[in-house]
Amino acid sequence: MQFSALSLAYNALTGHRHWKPTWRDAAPKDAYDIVIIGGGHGLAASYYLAKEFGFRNIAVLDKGWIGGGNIGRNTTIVRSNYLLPGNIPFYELSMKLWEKLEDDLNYNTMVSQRGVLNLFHSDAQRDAYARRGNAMRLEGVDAQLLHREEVRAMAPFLNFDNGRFPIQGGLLQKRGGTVRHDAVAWGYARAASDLGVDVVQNCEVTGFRIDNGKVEGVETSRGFIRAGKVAVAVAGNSSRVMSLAGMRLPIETHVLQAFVSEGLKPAIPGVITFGAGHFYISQSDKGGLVFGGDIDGYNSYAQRGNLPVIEDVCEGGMAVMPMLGRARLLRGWGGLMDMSMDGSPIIDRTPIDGLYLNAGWCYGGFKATPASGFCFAHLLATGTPHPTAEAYRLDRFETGHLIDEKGVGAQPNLH
Amino acid sequence: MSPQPNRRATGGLIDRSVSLNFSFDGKQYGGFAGDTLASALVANGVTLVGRSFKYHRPRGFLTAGSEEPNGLVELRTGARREPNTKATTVELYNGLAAMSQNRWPSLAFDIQSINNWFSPLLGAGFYYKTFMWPGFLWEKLYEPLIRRSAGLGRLSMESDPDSYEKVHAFCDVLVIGGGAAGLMAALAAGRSGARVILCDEDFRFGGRLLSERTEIDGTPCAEWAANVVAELDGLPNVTLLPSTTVFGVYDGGTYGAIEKVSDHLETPGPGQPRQRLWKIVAKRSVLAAGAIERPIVFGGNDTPGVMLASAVRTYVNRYAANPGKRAVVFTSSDDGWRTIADLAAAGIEIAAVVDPRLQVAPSLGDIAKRAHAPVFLGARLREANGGHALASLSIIGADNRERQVRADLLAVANGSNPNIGLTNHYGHRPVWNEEISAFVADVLLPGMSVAGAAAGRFALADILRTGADAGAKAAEDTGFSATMPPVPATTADPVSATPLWHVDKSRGKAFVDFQNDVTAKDVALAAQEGFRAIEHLKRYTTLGMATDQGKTSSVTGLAIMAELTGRSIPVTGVTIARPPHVPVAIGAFAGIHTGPHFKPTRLTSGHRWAEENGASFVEAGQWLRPQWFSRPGEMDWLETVNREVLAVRNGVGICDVSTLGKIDIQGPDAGILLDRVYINMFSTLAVGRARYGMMLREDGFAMDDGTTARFSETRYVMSTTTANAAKAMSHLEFARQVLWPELDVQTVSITEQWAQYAVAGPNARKLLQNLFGLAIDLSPEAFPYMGVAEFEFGGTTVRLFRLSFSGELAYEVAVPAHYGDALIRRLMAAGAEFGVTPYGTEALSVMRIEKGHVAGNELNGQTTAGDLGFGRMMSKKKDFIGRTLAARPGLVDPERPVFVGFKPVDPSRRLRAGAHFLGLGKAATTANDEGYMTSVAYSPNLGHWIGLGLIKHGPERLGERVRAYDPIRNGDVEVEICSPVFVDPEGARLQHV
Amino acid sequence: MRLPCPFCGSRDLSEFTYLGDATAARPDPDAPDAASAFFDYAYLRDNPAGPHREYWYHAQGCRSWLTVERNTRTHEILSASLASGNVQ
Amino acid sequence: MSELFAPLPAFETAFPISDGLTIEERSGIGLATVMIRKDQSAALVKRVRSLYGINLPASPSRAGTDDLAFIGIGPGVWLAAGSSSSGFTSMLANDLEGLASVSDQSSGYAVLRLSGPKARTLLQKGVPIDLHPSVFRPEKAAVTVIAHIGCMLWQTDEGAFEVAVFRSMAGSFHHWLAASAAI
Ligand SMILES: Cc1cc2nc3c(=O)[nH]c(=O)nc-3n(C[C@H](O)[C@H](O)[C@H](O)COP(=O)(O)OP(=O)(O)OC[C@H]3O[C@@H](n4cnc5c(N)ncnc54)[C@H](O)[C@@H]3O)c2cc1C
Ligand SMILES: NC(=O)c1ccc[n+]([C@@H]2O[C@H](COP(=O)([O-])OP(=O)(O)OC[C@H]3O[C@@H](n4cnc5c(N)ncnc54)[C@H](O)[C@@H]3O)[C@@H](O)[C@H]2O)c1
Ligand SMILES: Cc1cc2nc3c(=O)[nH]c(=O)nc-3n(C[C@H](O)[C@H](O)[C@H](O)COP(=O)(O)O)c2cc1C
Ligand SMILES: [Zn+2]
Repeated sequence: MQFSALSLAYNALTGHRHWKPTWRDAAPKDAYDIVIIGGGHGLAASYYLAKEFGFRNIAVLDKGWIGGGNIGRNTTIVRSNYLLPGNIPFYELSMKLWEKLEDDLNYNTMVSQRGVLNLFHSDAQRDAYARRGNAMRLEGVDAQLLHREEVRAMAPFLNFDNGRFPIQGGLLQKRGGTVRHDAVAWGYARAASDLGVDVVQNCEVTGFRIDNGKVEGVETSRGFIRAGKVAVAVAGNSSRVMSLAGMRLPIETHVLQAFVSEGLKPAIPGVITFGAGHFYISQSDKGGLVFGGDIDGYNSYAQRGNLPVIEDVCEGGMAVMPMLGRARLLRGWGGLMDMSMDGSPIIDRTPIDGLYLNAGWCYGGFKATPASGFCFAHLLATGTPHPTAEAYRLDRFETGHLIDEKGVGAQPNLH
Repeated sequence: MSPQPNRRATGGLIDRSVSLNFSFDGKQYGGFAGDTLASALVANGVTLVGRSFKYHRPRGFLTAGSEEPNGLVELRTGARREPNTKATTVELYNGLAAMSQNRWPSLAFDIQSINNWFSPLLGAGFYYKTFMWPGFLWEKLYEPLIRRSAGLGRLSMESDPDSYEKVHAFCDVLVIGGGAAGLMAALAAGRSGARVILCDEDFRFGGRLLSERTEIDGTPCAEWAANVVAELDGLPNVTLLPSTTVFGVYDGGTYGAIEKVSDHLETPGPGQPRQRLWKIVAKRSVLAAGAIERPIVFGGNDTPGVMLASAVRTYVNRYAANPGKRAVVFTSSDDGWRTIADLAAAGIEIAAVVDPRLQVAPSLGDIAKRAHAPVFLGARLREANGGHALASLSIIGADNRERQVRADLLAVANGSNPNIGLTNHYGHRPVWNEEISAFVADVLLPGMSVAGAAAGRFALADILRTGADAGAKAAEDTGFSATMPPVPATTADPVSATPLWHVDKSRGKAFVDFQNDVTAKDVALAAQEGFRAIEHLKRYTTLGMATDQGKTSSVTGLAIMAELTGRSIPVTGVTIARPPHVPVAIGAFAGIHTGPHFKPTRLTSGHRWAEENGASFVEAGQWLRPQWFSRPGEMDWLETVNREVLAVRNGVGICDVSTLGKIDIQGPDAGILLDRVYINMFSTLAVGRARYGMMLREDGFAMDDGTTARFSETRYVMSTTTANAAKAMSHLEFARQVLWPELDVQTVSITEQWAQYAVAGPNARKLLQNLFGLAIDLSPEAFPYMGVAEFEFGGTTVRLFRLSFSGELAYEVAVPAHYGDALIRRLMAAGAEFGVTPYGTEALSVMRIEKGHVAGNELNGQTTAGDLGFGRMMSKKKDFIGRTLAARPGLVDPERPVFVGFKPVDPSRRLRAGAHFLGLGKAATTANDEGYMTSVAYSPNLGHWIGLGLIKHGPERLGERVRAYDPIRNGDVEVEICSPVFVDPEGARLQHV
Repeated sequence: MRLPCPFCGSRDLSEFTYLGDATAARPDPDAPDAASAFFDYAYLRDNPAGPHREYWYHAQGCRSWLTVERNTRTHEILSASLASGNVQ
Repeated sequence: MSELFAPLPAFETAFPISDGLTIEERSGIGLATVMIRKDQSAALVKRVRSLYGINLPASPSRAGTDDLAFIGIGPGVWLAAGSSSSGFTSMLANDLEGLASVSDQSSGYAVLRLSGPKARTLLQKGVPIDLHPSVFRPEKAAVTVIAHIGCMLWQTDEGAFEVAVFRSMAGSFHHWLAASAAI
């Protein structure tokens, strides 16, 4: 059923009897043209494969329930304020896809372009942001460098006068903002399912059948599934899943925590990041302050966080927003993230014929969901990388064509 | 002050001799010491206390504890306003001011309760289905509307005026919860001599014992509890922490707890924090956090006056506050029947006892008989009526007949959920226990045991015994010999329960999650739309996501989902509880690390002198460094900096460089270690000389640079950049301890030991000569460029380096930091005759840019030695960290931007770092991007701006013009590529005699 | 989390910094396959779900680099020793 | 000696005063890091014992007196502390020549002595290690962190603690002390 105010009203009047399951809870078939592992970016990829490239015989397998991975546990920030040429066009493609996603999916994913503001505190930081802002402009992306008083006008509650690292200004991307995380998963699942994609939950991939260097299908907790091509998009578990195919990846798995406060009346405009501490924040439509900081810093598959990072994040919060003191932290959680060795993702084929990889999203892959899905679909369908995702090669570590936005090198916990 | 109409004259654990005044929504009331805000409101007959999140329904208290979903207030005023505070957890104090929230214009008349009428439109997930058209209206109209009506209380938006403290504690046994089980556990462990910490979130220990009228060992249970607490208080090895909630279990037996230190005061006392965050490391813990009673879902079950039976008993027994005059008890558990006697004893009339079970223990029937309460077995409530206050209830009897009963209070009991959220904190989910129809902990966390109601034990004797057992066991596990305290005698009350989750013939809205307005219908809609996985149910309906985290709703919601989908409860599963167990103020997690104390501040020993001399300071990592020294009459910083630069170039200046990292490297293999961490050779460096070096990361990119001096065969002193001092230190330690442990070399940071000043300018030598006299020969022959020396002077050791960042004749003088202040004063005195000028980091930077030296802006982790012009410095004779990977094609690509200088074609134009380079006439696109400006400065020597930057084929393009593209500051400038050395390219000034 | 430093004893996580995989040794720079060996060493780290050998630095303590065996699923510490191999 | 150069104390502000707690700066003392040379462990232990009569501790603890003490701060690393900074490091360097590398740190740290019955309670608030008398006994030492400030601490005799923090952080450490001293 098409979603609209009208259909909502109609259903309200008819006791909501007519709503259908949002997506078919499919059981796996014996064989597919393409099997995608991972119900995050994988859902988006399946949707674009079906919609843009006409594939129908596709399945998305997830070991759990749809949206249980990082797509359903991130801090919902979308932006394309990147620095390096390998990244900007890709994230900008994603922004453009976000901007029309609701129409596209007929699902309100609450794309909210209320701005992303990165504060700076020193001349060197200002210049680094200028370098970034100019790089964005070169790519046609909106970017503004605000001075202190312009920042104050946007966010008068910031600690301008009594801080350890005084606020000098900020880099603003007005088109940045937030998107309702769960709705993205559900919206893609619904749209893909409507196009015939099998969305298979509770189906864990436990192995690959590889014959003569070519992938034949996947072993799963629900039996073997034959596949023409297998596409892996299992953030956080990439190393484990690819090790089933005998591959080692330039990736470590780390936990990133996020936090939400109790519901509050509107307090924070858009997204604000504190450049001299580890803190960023936005406010959800429901009123919760959604905030976070750095990753916990060591390899972990525990999907939960540790206390020092909570303290660190809250110290950062109080340093810039001292009015947060009496707001209460309601819940914290963690997600397993694929931290790659240069902080940038991988969308590429692998040395194994028919096996494709989408990984290494670090803490920034939610905003990439549409473009990642789109470019992955392009690669799967055409065999060639989409032009905006060309830099995301698996062999770049060996050749030295790194995309290291932060310049910290092969040290994943610092990206 | 009005009397407290619902307060009984006697009984309860309140102190009637201490009257307290408080206000709610501006109206004044009275209460007593020992009250909570909730109990005082109940005593004053206030039943309407809040509005729900979505439909703005009128709400009263459901509970008397931290699981409260309804009774949220904005506590205090002004900057101390604290939204969403559960009135049930606030210890009453004199002068307390609270306001209801999420309503407008008033609590009684709330315009947005109109949402209630639109509720068919506002069911679960409604927003996903609409507001999509037209697109632009989302940010402009729909979203702001949603945002404004969502949210609960308001932040003050002012800085929190109170302070918070963070402390550490260690113990053998941490007991979480001081009810019957926890007290026994603490007693057992405490008597054994183990170090015990007992926390309870209540300001009074005793748990349910404070709210029940049972006897233990022949004394009223509250008195028994007080006696135990008194004994514990007397044990030196036991620490009692009331008003302290354990909120999280972290790895390694670390527990987070939050203590309300002065929340019971109008404002904290002097020097007192508002709250204290405890980080407790415990070898063992006993979770004795009790159980939380469950509501029953039926029509209008959110009407003010509908309360959990245990909460009714708490108000009646503990606070002598009657929440109503005529009550109905709706219970599916034996425990609920206890309420009858308590109500009767408090003089509350009992209109009906409704139990869906067809049969109950005869002893329960006796209770009802004694209280003259009509009993309806096999019956249920279909609807509660009354709007702002409960007026009547309709009962469907076993005979299916519907009756109306008048009542202003409903006590609901539906069995209890063990309070085991903390056992989930490592990610384990609890398991369903059919016998008690509740989830209990499955996998226990390392070191943790569970006792009492938290362990699913609901009979008091079991609770006391499991508590004592757990305490004794914990003490034994930590090496103490414990004797179980005798388990005191109690009466055996029946404790069976057969939960009734949802009255299916309910009329009106039947709430599952009270705060988030999730109804039974929403659960059904979720099921219909495929959101059947328990985590989907939660996210689609927001069930369990409110400030109470589903403590009274999650299990009920999943039970309804189980019914709807024909699955069992264990198959349906349960959502996971995550820390914090109760919401914790963000300020408490930050402690003292706020405002200027966010991070420690490092000050050099010359800081005071710099302050006295008008320095403006700038952050350099954690350090504060003088940025410049303004003089009266100077218009702006540029004028000041120009003066400082010219003073150095024409005379002599002094700059504090103490913050640069200094590492003492000693041992026979010191030179070998340096050879392996630097790209160039150091083992061949002569004693008494220094050399510039660059280090790479193992991935081949540049990491840090600096000069390293050799003081003896076995001693080098390395200097690093201020920013990378710690990184370089751990890098060296890694090289020494992990890569090459066979080397005989020792390293230690001596950054703090030495105060160091750069003395630069044509008069530098004269100045130093003035100061040191005969202590050292500074003639160019005896002390050439890159010479170093250590000598005794004025009672201390002085280190002297002839280094130059500015390109002038320059030295760095170091003395132990105790003497730093004296040194700068002496240097200034010695230079007075030359007009010596102190200069800051800004002038330092101008001069290094004039000389084309790289610094942090160039060493940004993305550049190689080759990019920065040090390609040829990379030794081919030896291995060093980063050598192999620096040879990768991507790192030696001739298309990589390379380091050069830039000057504006029109000398009046300003340059800015961060501009990108584009070929003249080329379109502004990424494809045409050739590099970027890394550093700029106004050169007072040249009279125009100069810049350093990275551009493709830079050194081959000297003289070519390009565009420095800076749209973000409207600063496009045409620039000429030039040598990065702007001043004195021959280096003659260095050798000034 | 608390790590048992062989020198200092049980210490809070906040005193340490992390480097990661401790299974690979720095390759021989003169070997013919040095380029690919170094690529492996620097980029292809072990990332198991379960016991993991890793380097930690006791930065706010005794400044020792430690080799720690830790379960990445449970965060349980299985062993810790000085990376230098020194036994005090 | 110091007619040219006058040393300054690290702390510029008075210490919080409360009953049961005395805080004072130990200024003018000598401090040095002593790091063992490769394979010289036994020889160093012997030399220190024969020259100073001190058993070099192999664990985080302090051996010696206020006049001269060795505090174990790492594997094969000690902080030597003496009553006067004058000539302190060079004496050690000469005495231990060939057996240890010695670096002067007399100015590198600000050292406080906290005594009185509340000293332990105050410090326990800040340190993430167990200071209970049964665990942190007299002469125990530790390198740890208080309020993000690295520190070394040791107990001299029952109840008195000495804490060394980087000199540059004395002001920030003082802020923690003042905020925490209300016990
Ligand atoms: C706390 C937090 C905050 C974040 N904040 C932001 C943010 O603000 N902005 C932003 O852009 N990014 C953010 N991110 C990052 C972002 O969420 C991720 O990068 C992104 O969602 C990754 O997408 P994915 O599809 O690759 O992974 P996921 O959404 O995790 O999908 C992978 C799926 O693979 C499944 N899977 C794994 N193994 C198997 C198997 N063997 N068989 C079958 N299925 C399997 C998993 O169950 C999972 O559902 C954040 C992440 C976290 C944890
Ligand atoms: N018969 C029944 O069905 C039934 C059911 C539940 C409870 N009870 C009665 O309840 C009592 C149970 O005893 P108990 O000791 O197990 O529980 P309790 O409820 O008496 O005590 C638990 C205590 O833990 C505290 N607490 C909870 N979470 C905490 C946390 N995270 N940090 C700090 N403190 C926390 C609470 O404030 C409370 O004081 C008995 O008196 C029993 O008769 C009976
Ligand atoms: C943007 C965002 C907002 C959230 N808001 C809430 C909230 O208001 N209340 C709540 O209980 N949890 C909230 N959560 C957290 C979820 O309950 C949950 O913890 C998170 O999605 C991770 O799942 P898990 O805890 O089940 O592992 C939010 C999560 C996200 C990503
Ligand atoms: Zn250590």
